[in-house]
Formats: sequence, structure tokens, C-alpha cells
Amino acid sequence: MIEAPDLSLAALAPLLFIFGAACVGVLVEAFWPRDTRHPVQVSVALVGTVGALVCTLLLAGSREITAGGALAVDGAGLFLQATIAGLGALSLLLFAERSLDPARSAFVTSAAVPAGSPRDRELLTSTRVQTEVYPLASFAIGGMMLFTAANDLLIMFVALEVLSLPLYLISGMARRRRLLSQEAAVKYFLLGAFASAFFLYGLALVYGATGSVRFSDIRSASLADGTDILLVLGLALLVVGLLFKASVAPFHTWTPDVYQGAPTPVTAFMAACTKVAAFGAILRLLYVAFGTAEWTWRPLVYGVAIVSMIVGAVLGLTQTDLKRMLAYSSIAHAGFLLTGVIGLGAGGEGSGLAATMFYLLAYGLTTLGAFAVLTLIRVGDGEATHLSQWAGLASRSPLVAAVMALFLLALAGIPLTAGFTGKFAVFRAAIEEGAWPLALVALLASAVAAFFYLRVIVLMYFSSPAADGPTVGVPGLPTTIVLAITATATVALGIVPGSVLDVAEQAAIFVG
Amino acid sequence: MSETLPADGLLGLSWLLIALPLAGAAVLLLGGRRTDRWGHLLGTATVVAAFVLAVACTFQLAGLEERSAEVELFTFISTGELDVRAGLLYDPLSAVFVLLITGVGSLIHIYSIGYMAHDPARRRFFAYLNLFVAAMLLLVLGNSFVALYVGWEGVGLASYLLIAFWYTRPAAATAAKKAFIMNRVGDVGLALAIFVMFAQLGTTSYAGVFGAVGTLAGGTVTALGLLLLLGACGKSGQFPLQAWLPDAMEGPTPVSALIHAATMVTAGVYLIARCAPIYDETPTARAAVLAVGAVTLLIGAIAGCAYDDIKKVLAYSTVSQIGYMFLAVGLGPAGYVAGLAHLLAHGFFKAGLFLGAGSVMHAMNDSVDMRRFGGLWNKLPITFATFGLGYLALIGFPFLSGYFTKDAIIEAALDRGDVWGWVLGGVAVLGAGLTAFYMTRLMLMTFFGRARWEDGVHPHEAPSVMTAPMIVLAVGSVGAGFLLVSAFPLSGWLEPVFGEPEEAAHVVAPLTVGLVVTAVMALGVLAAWLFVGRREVPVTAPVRVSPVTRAARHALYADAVNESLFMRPGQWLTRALVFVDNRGVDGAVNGLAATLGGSSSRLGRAQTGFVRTYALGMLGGAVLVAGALLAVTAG
Amino acid sequence: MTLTYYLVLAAILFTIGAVGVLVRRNAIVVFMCIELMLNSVNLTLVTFARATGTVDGQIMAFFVMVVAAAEVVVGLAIIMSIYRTRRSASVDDANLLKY
Amino acid sequence: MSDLPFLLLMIAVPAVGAAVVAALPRGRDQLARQVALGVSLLVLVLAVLAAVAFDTAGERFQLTSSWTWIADFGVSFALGVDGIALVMLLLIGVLVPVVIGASWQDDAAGIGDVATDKRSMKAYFAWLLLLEAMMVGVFAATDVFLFYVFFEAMLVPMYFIIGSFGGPRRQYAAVKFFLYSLVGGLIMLAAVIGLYVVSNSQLGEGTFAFDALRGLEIDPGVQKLLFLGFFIAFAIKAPLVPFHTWLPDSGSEAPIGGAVLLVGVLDKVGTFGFLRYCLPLFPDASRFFAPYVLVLAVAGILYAALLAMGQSDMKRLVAYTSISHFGFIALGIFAFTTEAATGAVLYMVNHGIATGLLFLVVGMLIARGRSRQIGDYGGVAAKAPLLAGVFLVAGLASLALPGTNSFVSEFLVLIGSFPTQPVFTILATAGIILAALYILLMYQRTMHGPPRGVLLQEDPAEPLPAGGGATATLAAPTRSLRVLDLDRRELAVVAPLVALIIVLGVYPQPLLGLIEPAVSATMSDLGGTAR
Repeated sequence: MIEAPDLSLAALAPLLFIFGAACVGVLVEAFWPRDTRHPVQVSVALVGTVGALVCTLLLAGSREITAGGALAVDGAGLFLQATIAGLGALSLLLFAERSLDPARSAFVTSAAVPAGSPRDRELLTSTRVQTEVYPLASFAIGGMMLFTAANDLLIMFVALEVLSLPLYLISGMARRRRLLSQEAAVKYFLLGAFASAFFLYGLALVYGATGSVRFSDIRSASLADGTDILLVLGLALLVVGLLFKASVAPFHTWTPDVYQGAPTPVTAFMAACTKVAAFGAILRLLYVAFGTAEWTWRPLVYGVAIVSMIVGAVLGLTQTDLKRMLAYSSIAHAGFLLTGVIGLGAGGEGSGLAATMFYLLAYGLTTLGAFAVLTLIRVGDGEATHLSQWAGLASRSPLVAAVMALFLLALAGIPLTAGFTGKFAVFRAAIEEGAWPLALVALLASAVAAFFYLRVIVLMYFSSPAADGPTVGVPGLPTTIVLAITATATVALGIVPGSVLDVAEQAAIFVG
Repeated sequence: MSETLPADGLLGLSWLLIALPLAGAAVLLLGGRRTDRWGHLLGTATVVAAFVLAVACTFQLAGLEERSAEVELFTFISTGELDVRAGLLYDPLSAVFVLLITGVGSLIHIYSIGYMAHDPARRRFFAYLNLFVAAMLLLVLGNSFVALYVGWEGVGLASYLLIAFWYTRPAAATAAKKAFIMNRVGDVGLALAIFVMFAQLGTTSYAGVFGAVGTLAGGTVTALGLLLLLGACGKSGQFPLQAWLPDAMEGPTPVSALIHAATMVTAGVYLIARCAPIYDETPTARAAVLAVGAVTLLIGAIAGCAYDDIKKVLAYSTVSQIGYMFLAVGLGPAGYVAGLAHLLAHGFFKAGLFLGAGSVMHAMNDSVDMRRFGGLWNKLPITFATFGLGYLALIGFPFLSGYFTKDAIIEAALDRGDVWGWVLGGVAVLGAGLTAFYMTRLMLMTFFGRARWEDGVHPHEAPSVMTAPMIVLAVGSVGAGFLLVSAFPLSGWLEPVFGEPEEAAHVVAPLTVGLVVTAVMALGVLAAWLFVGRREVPVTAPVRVSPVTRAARHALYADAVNESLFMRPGQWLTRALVFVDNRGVDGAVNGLAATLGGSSSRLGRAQTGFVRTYALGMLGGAVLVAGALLAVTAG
Repeated sequence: MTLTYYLVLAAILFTIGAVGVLVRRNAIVVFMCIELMLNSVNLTLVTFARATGTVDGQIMAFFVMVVAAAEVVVGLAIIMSIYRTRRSASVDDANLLKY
Repeated sequence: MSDLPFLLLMIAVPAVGAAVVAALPRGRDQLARQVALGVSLLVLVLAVLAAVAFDTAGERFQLTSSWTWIADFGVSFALGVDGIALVMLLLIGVLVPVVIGASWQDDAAGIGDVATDKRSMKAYFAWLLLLEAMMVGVFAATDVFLFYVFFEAMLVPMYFIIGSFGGPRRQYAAVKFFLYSLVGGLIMLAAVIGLYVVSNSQLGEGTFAFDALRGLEIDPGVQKLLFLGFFIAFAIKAPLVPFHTWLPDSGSEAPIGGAVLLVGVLDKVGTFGFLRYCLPLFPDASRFFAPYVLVLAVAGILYAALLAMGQSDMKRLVAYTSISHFGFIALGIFAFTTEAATGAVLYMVNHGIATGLLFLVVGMLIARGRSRQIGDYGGVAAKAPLLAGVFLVAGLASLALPGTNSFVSEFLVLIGSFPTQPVFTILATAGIILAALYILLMYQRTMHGPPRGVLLQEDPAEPLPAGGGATATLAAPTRSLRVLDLDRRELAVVAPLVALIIVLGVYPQPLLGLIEPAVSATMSDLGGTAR
């Protein structure tokens, strides 16, 4: 008699909601008439994400391990799931924006049509919209949420694939500059699959070393025999796979290319949500499964954090494309986040977990907002992402420039913005654990990084506008909502972060 | 030091002495053009009023048993252990100076009414003069070194403003700046002396410092004495800071008379005399004062022999005469009174000489070149007469003031009784001869001989508003010496300050000294007549002259030394530092930025865009990660 | 015959796959190399399952296969779309995004 | 009356004022000016009332108020002033209205020396008011975290003021300013966190409250690190040599109003920080590092003074003089005597007034001549005697002539430092000669001599005879060149500062009375004076 695994449906509600919405989306795609499909898809996806968000909020405080030990429902997981769901919903709103592009969507009408072909040119001006992206994105969001809740390596791997595969696809679906977009998709796919292979091999080695892929089993095994070479190698490969997703140097190389090539709403989605999911998985893996072997990986995380911060900050200096610049910024921020991971302390009692979670939320909101502003500035049919095109924006459109400046200052970590609170939290955690040299490097790196954020402000405010400068699109309702929420949150998390910090503090618990 | 009491009566109002001219300056400066019409009268009135008050105060002081009074005004700076009160000390020494300043000051203010009558900026001139009088009075009346310092720099400012009065002339502007800077060098000495006092004694008031100076270690007192001497040298144009004083003649002539002859430049003498209790404790510093005095005396006299500019000759004469005063006060108790007597007498005759020179310039279209003067004695009779009396007084013609006061100094020097006494006495006598030479040369070139005037010059006597002060000063020049040395001995008046004058055992009988000095003076006059008076004076200075003359013309190369030792290296240093700062310090920062940018582009090259390269990077990273983890585990 | 040989074989296969990713240009071949890596993992999993005497590893191998299949679908779609545009499946040709 | 939350109001009023000014419709520049001036005057009134309410014999920190801000970090929004902070608030209160008055003119010359055609004046005033709020916050914060927040946030308005309204190289200057300060600030952030961690381990609960942190017993090794973290930030801000090279660029490129507030108030945060944070919190480390700091201070005095002499650009020159003066302030602080430290605080105020005035008159001169090069001027005194007079007063105050306010402070610094640090003091005293040199050289070159240079040019369109390259982008003046001397508005702007220079030069005791108790408390935190 095979015992049915215990399934706490309530605890799984967020996942069920989003995956259900994704499945409904597939059905809608198949059966709903094309001309009214778009609003329906948007609604379904939003219902899924918002519903998932509400579910996680309702679940707040619960701690259990369910689904036969495969899933953990705990404070940290729920906080991150909520973050992903919320940021995902905002990203979906960006997907749904229809008033900026003259062709009423940022996505290609038919991805199968070769770029540049007569049919493609014909479709370019049609107002037919692509609606497959919504279920795809919903699946990705679901995968991400699963990723942070996975309590065994296999589920983690499956979640990794569930979140990655749709992303590969939708990064190739840009309406404009399709060649770049397709190239991004190919690169992302090949490298992503390559990284998955590493993760998987790590999984296999850990399985071999411990006889299980369950985190709790790994934990007890590593406690008993922390120096097992197989186990250590497995850990190394697992970490490689996760660092890739989190775009931590030296596994960051795909990030600039993909961020630049992908449609901007997708880039925003990846920058905000993937980062959260990847770090959720890293935190869980390192602290739940390998928490007792902390001393083995601490130097490693220490090292990659430094490399990532330096690579991100230094390489960002000479970028001329805003999306690419924000990609390097994301690499640097991955490094800052890792200082928070260091700050977890032995066994995770430190304030690092709460700090990292807060940082993820703050960074996600800010970067999402920055990319949202990017979609507004257009030249010809596409977005004006080259820096020089932003010269003198402030005199053309003070409000947009001010909002962008706010996001940039937040990314630079200037006080009274969310970025500062987040940085303060993670650096505090790191210093509390005695990692002040790391914090010092991080601070210097953020000073270097500040230069390229400032450069954009200099261009927007202190340069005279170019004669044939870009136009500033009037955002439709979805983008307006996104900008309003992200900007407000960026300021609010900077000035009155108390309640959110409290929530993060209370939620900073892993089960397992 | 005698006891001092809180002042009452008129002495309690002695702050008005400072306030009156200060108010005058304020009204004139802030009032603007509205005060143009009567500004000069107000300016003169305040100083005359101060003089009247000073006379009254002095009479009251004479009636006091202690002959000393302090006026506490307000707390200036009080923090921690430092407590500086703004207060005045009216004692015989300051009274002497107050009378000199306000007295000669009044005369020169009156003179200036005429002298500056046609200058559009006359109001400003009087404002600055008033400012000077106020600062100078603060200098001599202050009851602490801080108050002295405030006045000290205040007169420096007034001097700066007045030298640069005709600021559109670059030479005047440069001279003013030079004066201020060299004074500042001296001020540093004074400031450091004050710091030492505070550090060692915890106070800066005269009473506190002089009362406790005996408790200090010898080295500290010597340091104090030397620092104060540095300050005194700066203000009084003494070696090695003498070079600014002749240049200061770029200012209007009344300024030269008041500030750069009669009063401000004697502040150094005042300082050393005031600090007698300090110098009493330190023979070393006192010897330094002597040395400075002797050296300066000769430098000034030698340079005075060679210049053709009437004001510069007088300026070097001032340098030289102040050298006498330093020499005197450096002699210690024996010389204080002699030095101060000479100071007062000098105040009269040198002010008179300058006013006379001003009158000559006034007559000669502001020319100062003596080679273009000559034969003026009958064109400017009053000027000639007053100038002549001043001249006689200066060279020490028997029974005029210089005779009494200079002889007293020489006697005091000889009275030391040692070798140095003879050396110093000899120097002083030699200086007297040189003085006679250059002043006679000046007289001859200016008033006698053939008229060598430039075209269009029509000499005429000055108006009476100018001549009247000259006459008063001439009278003073004649009588001051006798009055101060014999009739109303200064030594008695100053007794509360310097103590009972001791009757020195004379090494050489005073009569002998008088005869020798007179003889040397006569030699000087004779030499001048032989070299200058007998022959025709060329209108351009001869070029081929002996090295001695050339050196004298360059004031013994003081400017050249300053230039090559300080100015040039300073300029090079500045230029070098600007380079270092731009290229070195800032360059390092910019270089760091450039390095970051450069490494950014170089690292960016690694981002080739090829999937294979990226995969290689990831693989390499994975190997590193695995290696690192294994290393940590193994280690 | 010890299980170590299987593990070594799997490791060699994994390495061959990884090296293939680095040296091959055709996107399809690169992708196949990745598949090779995944399958070497399957071998490892099965070997370990044998070693520990459980079936977990074998079940996981099935999971991997399913996931790999999904990956093929997505991957080939992407590669096809770029091939149709560029008429080339060389990964080196897709080189617009760099630095 | 004394129950009013003065400090909160002093932050809130200008902040709200900034929002109001920013929200005014475009083109209402006149209204923006009036509102800004009104708001800044209100702040001045508040500052004066606060000073009146302050009891010098009372607690060290007064007018305190505290609200929990971020409980998780142990952060409070805690305000309070001691005498040191209070005098700085008074300085802010005085300088901001003056600066607004100086920027009153419609034309570009009123703000700076660069064309501001595209820039709206109201933004300038809004930034100024926001800056004022931040500056008040920095000095009034009694919570280290709050201090840090204001310390960094203050950069933003100044960054925009320099970058938007500055001279030809304003972009470079603005970024340089921001990055220098940011680097320092971030290093300080590490130290701030370190301090928190120490407090967490010693008090059982992390806190940023200054009074609590003062009681910590920090291990000497840790103290040194934390001291350095704070010190570097403040040394960049102050700035001490060799962290100074941003100031000449920022000072010369900033619009005059910005420059006045930059060197007058903003940079004082550095020296204020030495005194408020470095000394009391890390007494052992302060003692350990004092000799090194003194070397920097004295080297700065002499080095910057020499550099000032070598400048041909007036604004750069004034910036270098400020660096030299900051050396004096640092000397006074690290001499560890009450007299010297009191003098240093007074110096902070006096320097703000004196150098502020100097910047203002230099700006007025530049507004007339459209050139910052000394070589383009000459004989201005003959054409504009009032301007020259004010210039002279400012210059004399800058070289610390007795009778001006700066004398008192410089004298106090030196006389107070001498007992503990004679060698450094002697070297520093030599600096007063150099001060006379650089001021008088500039004065002579611009004001004395025969009139020449740009002021004689009748046609503004004509190219300038010298320094044309650097001045090519300067705006054409709208006023007639014939009207050279100061007008009524300009006189009204400079008059308060001139008056303060004289009054504080003669009777500084009220300020000293405010300052001394706080300084004594600092010295006792340090473990008594080192004498």
C-alpha cells in the first residue's frame, strides 16, 4: 500500500493559484477569440499573481513542511513568494502596456515569422497582439515561487526549469530589434541549459554523498561528514547553477546581453523577479541544507561577492546603453545581496536573512521602476536606450526625469530611498558577523557604481537636449500604475521602512 | 611695576581717546559722499579733541599718587583658562605716547587739510588717518598684550590703507602690500610671544605677565624677548625687516610724517620699553636688541647718504634714528629714558622735516628728486626756516633737541663700561657723523645751490594751514630735548614705570662726549659741503660710482636679498605646488578614475558576445568554485 | 566491477559535453552536448541509486528526462526562429550583443 | 514659547517651502524668490528664538525631541542642539537669506556666472531651501544614523545646484563633488554600522543615540578603525589635504550662492563631525591619531595658502583659502584644549561669514566683468569704491585682522593649541603671513592699479582681452556696464555680513558663552584636556 503524501492544500494555495492561472491562460490561448483575448489573458494572469500574493499574505505566520517533505512553507519563503508575486504582477502590467508602442505592444506578433521577412514587415504595423506571453510569464512566476519554497533538490531543479523555460522564450519576443532579441534568447537558453546541467550534476553528487536530496537529510549528513569530497563538489556545482540565475560574477556573462536584447518589460521582470527567486533558493540551500557546513562555503560566497561587486561596478562605468548599464548594476547588486547572505551568521540567527529579503524587495521595486521609465523614452519606433539620447531629458519632461533620478539615486543607495535602507540592512548584517572588510569593499564598489548612475542624472539634468532627441511617451494606465507604485515604494521604504522591516524580521525563519 | 588702581574721573573716560577718532573714521567711511564737504574738519576735530582729553588725563594722572590707572571695559575673550579683558592702562609711559600721538597727530591733521585740499578723496584720507590714530592709541593704551596686538595690526592696516592711498599707482599698491606683509612677519613674532605667555603664565595682561615673569625659566624668557624683538623689528623697520619703510614713502607725505616717522614706527621702541620687566630677565635678548639697533643705525645712515629722493633719505634717516632708540632701550634701565626722550624729540623734528619735505614737494609739483631742486631757500622761506631747525635738531647741533637726546644715548652706551660699550658708542658716534653728512647733503641739494628745476615749476610757499603746524613742530624740535632732559626730566615722570634712575658712574665725562659728538657732526657737515655743496649737482645721478655708493643706493641690497631668498623661491614653490596639486594630488584621483574607466573597457573586452566564451567563463568559474570549496574543506 | 567506473564514465561524458559546448559552433550541436551532460547526470543518478539501494535516483532520472524533453522543445523553437531569420545556426554569428 | 519644537520646525519649514516653491507654476520667478526669502527669514527667526531659549548653564543638549523612526535598526528621529550645533544653526539662518538675496537678480549674473537660460530660477530656490533643511538636520541630529542620513542626503541638493546652475565645467565639478563626498560617506557608513554593532554587544540593544554611544567602552583597536571611518568622511568633507582637490573645482564652478553655502556651512559638517563624533566617541583613537591629523592640518594650512597664491581664478583662490582655514580649524580641534576647540568652533562660524562675504563680492565682481580670471581685472577700486571696500573688509576678515571676527577665532585656535602642540602651532602661525599674501595679492591685482581689463570694455559682445577661452560661455550681463558699483540690493545683501564681521570681532563673548560648555563637555569626554 503506497501512502499518499500529505498535501496541505492551504499551504500550497499561492502556488496553486498562479499555476492554475497559467493553465487557464493556456486554455484561453487555445479557445478564446483572438480579438478579445488580450484583456482576458491580462486579467487571468493578474488574477493569478494577485491571488497568489493575497494567499501568501493570508498564510503569513504559518510554518510547515508539506507535499511529502518536498515543499517548505515558512516565513522567509512566504515573504519571498509574496515579493515575487507582487513584482510579477507589476511586470505583467508592463507587459500589458498598449499605448506606448505605435503597434500597441512590446511583443512580436508572431515569433515564428523570420525577422525582416515581408510577412514580418507586414505584421510590424499590425495591431494584432501577442498574448502567449501572459501564460508563459505566469508559469515563470509560478516556477520562481516554487523555487523559493523547494525543500528538496529535485523540486528545486524542476522549479528552476519551470521558471527558466518560459523566460527563454519570452526574451526572444521583442517586437523591435528582433535580431537582438532572438540572439538574447539563444544565448540565454544555451547558457541557462548549460548552468542547469551543472546544477543537476551537483544534485546527483549530493544524492550520491548523502543518499537523499531532501534538505533535512543533507543537513544531517553534512553535519556528520562535512568534509566528504563528493558532498563538497556537489555543493559547488549546485551553487554554480544558482549563482548563474542570480547573475553573480563570474557567472554573470549572459546578463548584459540578455538584459539588453530582451523586450524591456521582460528585462524588468527578470531583473526584479528572477533575482528574488534565485536568492531565495540560494538562501534556502545554503542555510537549510548546508547550514551546518557553513564554514565551507562562507569564504566562497565572500569571494564571489567581492568579484561580483567589482565586476558590476567597474564594467558598468563605460556602458553607453542604459539597459546594459542596468544589467551591470544588477550584477553589482547581486554582490551586495551576497553580503547579506554572509550576514546570516552561523545557523541563520543573524539579521542577514531579514536584511537580504528587504533588500530584494527594495531592489526589485526600484529596478522595475527604472526599466518602466525606460519604456517611456522612445525614438522612432523603438526605445531610446542609448545614453546620449537622454541628454537634457529634464527640460523636456521634468516629471519623468525626476522619477528616473529617484530610481537612480535609490540604486546608488542614497539615504531616504529604499536602496539605502536595504544597503544599510545588509551591510549591518555583514558587519555584525565580523565581515567588515567585505562591507568596506561593498561600500567602495557602490561609490564606483554611483558614478554611472550619476552620469545619467548629469545627462538628464545638466546637459542641453539634443536637437533630434527622443520623445517621451505618455504612459497608459498599466505603466502609470507601475511607476506610481514603484516610485512611492522607493520613497516610502527609504523614509518609513519600519513596518516592512518588521515584517521581514518576523518572517526571517526557515523551516527544515 | 607700581600698583594700579581702577580709574575714575577723566581717566575713566580715557576710552574716549580711542573712541573719538574711531567714530570719526566710521562716520567718514560710512557717510559716503555726504560728508565730503566737512569730513576733513570732523576728522581733525576728533583728534584735536582727543589731544585735549589726553592733556587733561595726563594732568589727572600726574596728580595721582601711583601715577597709573586701569580702565576695565568689557570681557573680550573668555573661554577655558584664557580670559582676555578689554582694558586700558594709563600710566606715564602710555601718557607720553598718547600725547605724542594726539599732539603730532593733530598738527598733521591740520596740515593735511591744506596738503590734501585738492585731492578728490580727501574724506577717505581723513577717515584712514582717524583710523590710524585710534589704532595707535589702542596700541599704547591697551592693558594687555592682546589689546596691544589688536592695535598693532590695526596700525598696520591703517598704514596699508594710507600707503596705498593713491592706489592707481602700482608702486603705491605694491609698497603698501610689502609693508603689510613684512609687518605681518613681525606680527608672527609678537603673536608667538603672546602664545608663550599664555602657555607659561596663563595670562596675557601686562600686570599678570610682568608680575610673574621672574618665575619663568631663563630660556623661555629669552625666547619671549627675541619674539617680541621680532615683532618690534617688523613694526619699526629694523634690520632685517627694514626694507618696507622706505617704500612706504609712496604714501602721501603727511602719512609719512605721522605714521612712518613720528608714531607708528616707534611702536617697536614702545614695545621693548613696555616689556622692560621681561628684558630685565634676559641679557641675551637685550643684547639682540642692541645688535639690531646698532646694525640698523648704520644701514639706515649709509643708505641715507646715497638716495636722491628726498623722502627716501628722510625714511632711511628714520630707520637709522629708530636704530638709535633700539640701541638705547637695549641698554636696559640706563637707556630707556634716553631712548624715549630721543623718540619724542625725533617725533617732533622728523615730523617737521617730513612736513617740510611735503611743502617742498607741494611747491615742486610733487617731485621728490633732489637733483631737480636747489636754491629754494628764498622761494620757500618758512619751509626753509622750519626745515632748517629740524635739520639742526636731527644732526645734533648743540643745544637743540637731538643734541641732548642723542648724546644721552651715546653716554649710556659708553657707560656700560665694557668693550661692547665702546663698540656701541663708537657706532653711535659714527652714525651721528653719517647723519650729519646725509642731512647736510639733503639741505644743500634742496635749498642751496643753483636752481635745477624742471620746466614749468614755480615754487611758492604753502598756505598757512600747512605752515602753522610746521612752525609748531620746529619749535618743538628746538626745545624738546632741553625740556625732556633738563627742564622737566622724563626720567622722573617715567619713574613709576622704569624705577628710580640710577646715577651711573660715567666712563667718559658727558662734556667730553658732547664735544666729540659735535666734532664728528661737524666733520660730517664739512664732508657734505666738500662732496656736494662745493660742486655743481648733476641733474641725473652719475652712473659710474664706487661699489660702496652703489651698495648704498640699493640700501645695501636688502631688497635683492629678500627677493632672492624669499620672493623668487616662494614663487617657484607656489608654481611647483600648483603643478603638484593639479597633476599630483588631483591627478592621482583623476588617474584612479581613468584607471577604473580603462579597466572597465579592458574587462569589457572579455564580454565578447560569443556564447562559447561565456560558457568557458562559466566553466572556469565552476572549476574555481569547486577548487575553492575543496581547498577550504581540505585545509 | 565497482560502481566507481560508472561514475567515472559519467564524469567523462559530462566533461565531453561541457567541452563540446565550448568548441562547437552549431547551436544544435551545442544543445546536443548539453543533452549529453544531462544524460551523464542520469547515469550518475542511476549509479548512485544502485549504490544506495533505493529507487530515488532512478525516479529522478525520469524527471530529468522529462525536463530535458521540455528543454528540447523550447530550445529547438528558439534555435529555429533564429535560423529562419539568419539562415545560419552558428552560435558565433549571433554576436550583436557584446561588451 | 520655548516649548515649540524649534528644530523640527527649522527642518520642516524650509522643506515645505522647497516643495511650495517647486510647485509654483513656471514663470513665477518673482513669487518664487519672495517665498524663498520669506521662508529663509522665518528660519532665521526660529534660529534666533532657539538661541534665546537655549540656556547656557543647562543641559548639554537642549530643545531635544525624539521619535522612534526605524525600530528595527534602533534609529530615532532625535533632534537636539548643544552650543556648537546652535551656533551653526544661527550661521545657516543668516547665510541662507543672504544667499537668496544675492541670487535675486533675474539675469544669469544674479546666480552665478553662467548662462541659465534653460534653467528655471524657481528650481534653484527650491534646491536652496531643501539644502537648508538638510543642513539644519545634520547639525541638529543627535542620532548618528539620522546624522548620516542628512549627511548624505545633503549632497543631492548641492549636486543639483552645482550641476544645473554652475560654471562651464559644472558637470565635472558636480560629479566630483558628489563622488568624493559619497566615498567618504560610505566609509563612514561602515563605521556607523560598526558603532551600532559595538553598542549592540555592550548595551544588549543596538542604538544610534549619541548620548548612549558616548558611554561605550570601545576596544582600542576597534576604536582606531571606527575613528578612521568617521575621520576620512569628515576629512573629505572639511576638506583636509590631501582630500581637498574637489573643493577648488566645486567652489569655482558652483553658482555663488551655492559656493557660499558649500564652504560656509556644508564643509563645516566635516569639522563639526570631528568635534561631535570623532573625539567623544573614540577618545583613545583620537589621541593616537592626533599627531597625524595635525600634520595634515598644518600641511594644509601652508600648502593651500601657497596654492591660493598660485591661482589665477578668483573663485578657485577663495576655495584654496578655505582649505587653508580648515587646517586651522582642524588644528584647533585636535590640539585637545578647551580654548583651541572653542576657537575652532567660533572659526567655523566666522569663516562662514567671512568667506561667505568674500565669495559674494567675488561673485558680484564676476557678474560685472564676466570673468573669473584675476588677470582680467585691475583698478576696480577707482570705478567701484563700495565694491572694493566690501572686498577689502572680506579680505581682511579672511586674513584674520584684529577687529574682524576671524581674528578672535584664529587667535583662540593658535593660543589654545600652543600649550599642547607648540611646534605645529608655530608652523601654523607662519600661515598668517601667507594669508596676508594671498589676500593682498588678489586685492592689489583686481582693485588697485590703473583701471584696465574687462571693466573698461564698453561693448559686452566684444571678445575679452584675456582668459577668453575659459570665459567664452559666460553670460552677457544685462545691466549696463556703466553701473559698476554695488546697488542697493547688493548693499543690503552684504551689509549684514559686514556688520557681523565687525560686531563679532569686537564682542565675540556671547557666542563663546554658547560654545564653551559644549566644548568643555567634549573635552571631558576625551578624558580631560591633555595639558
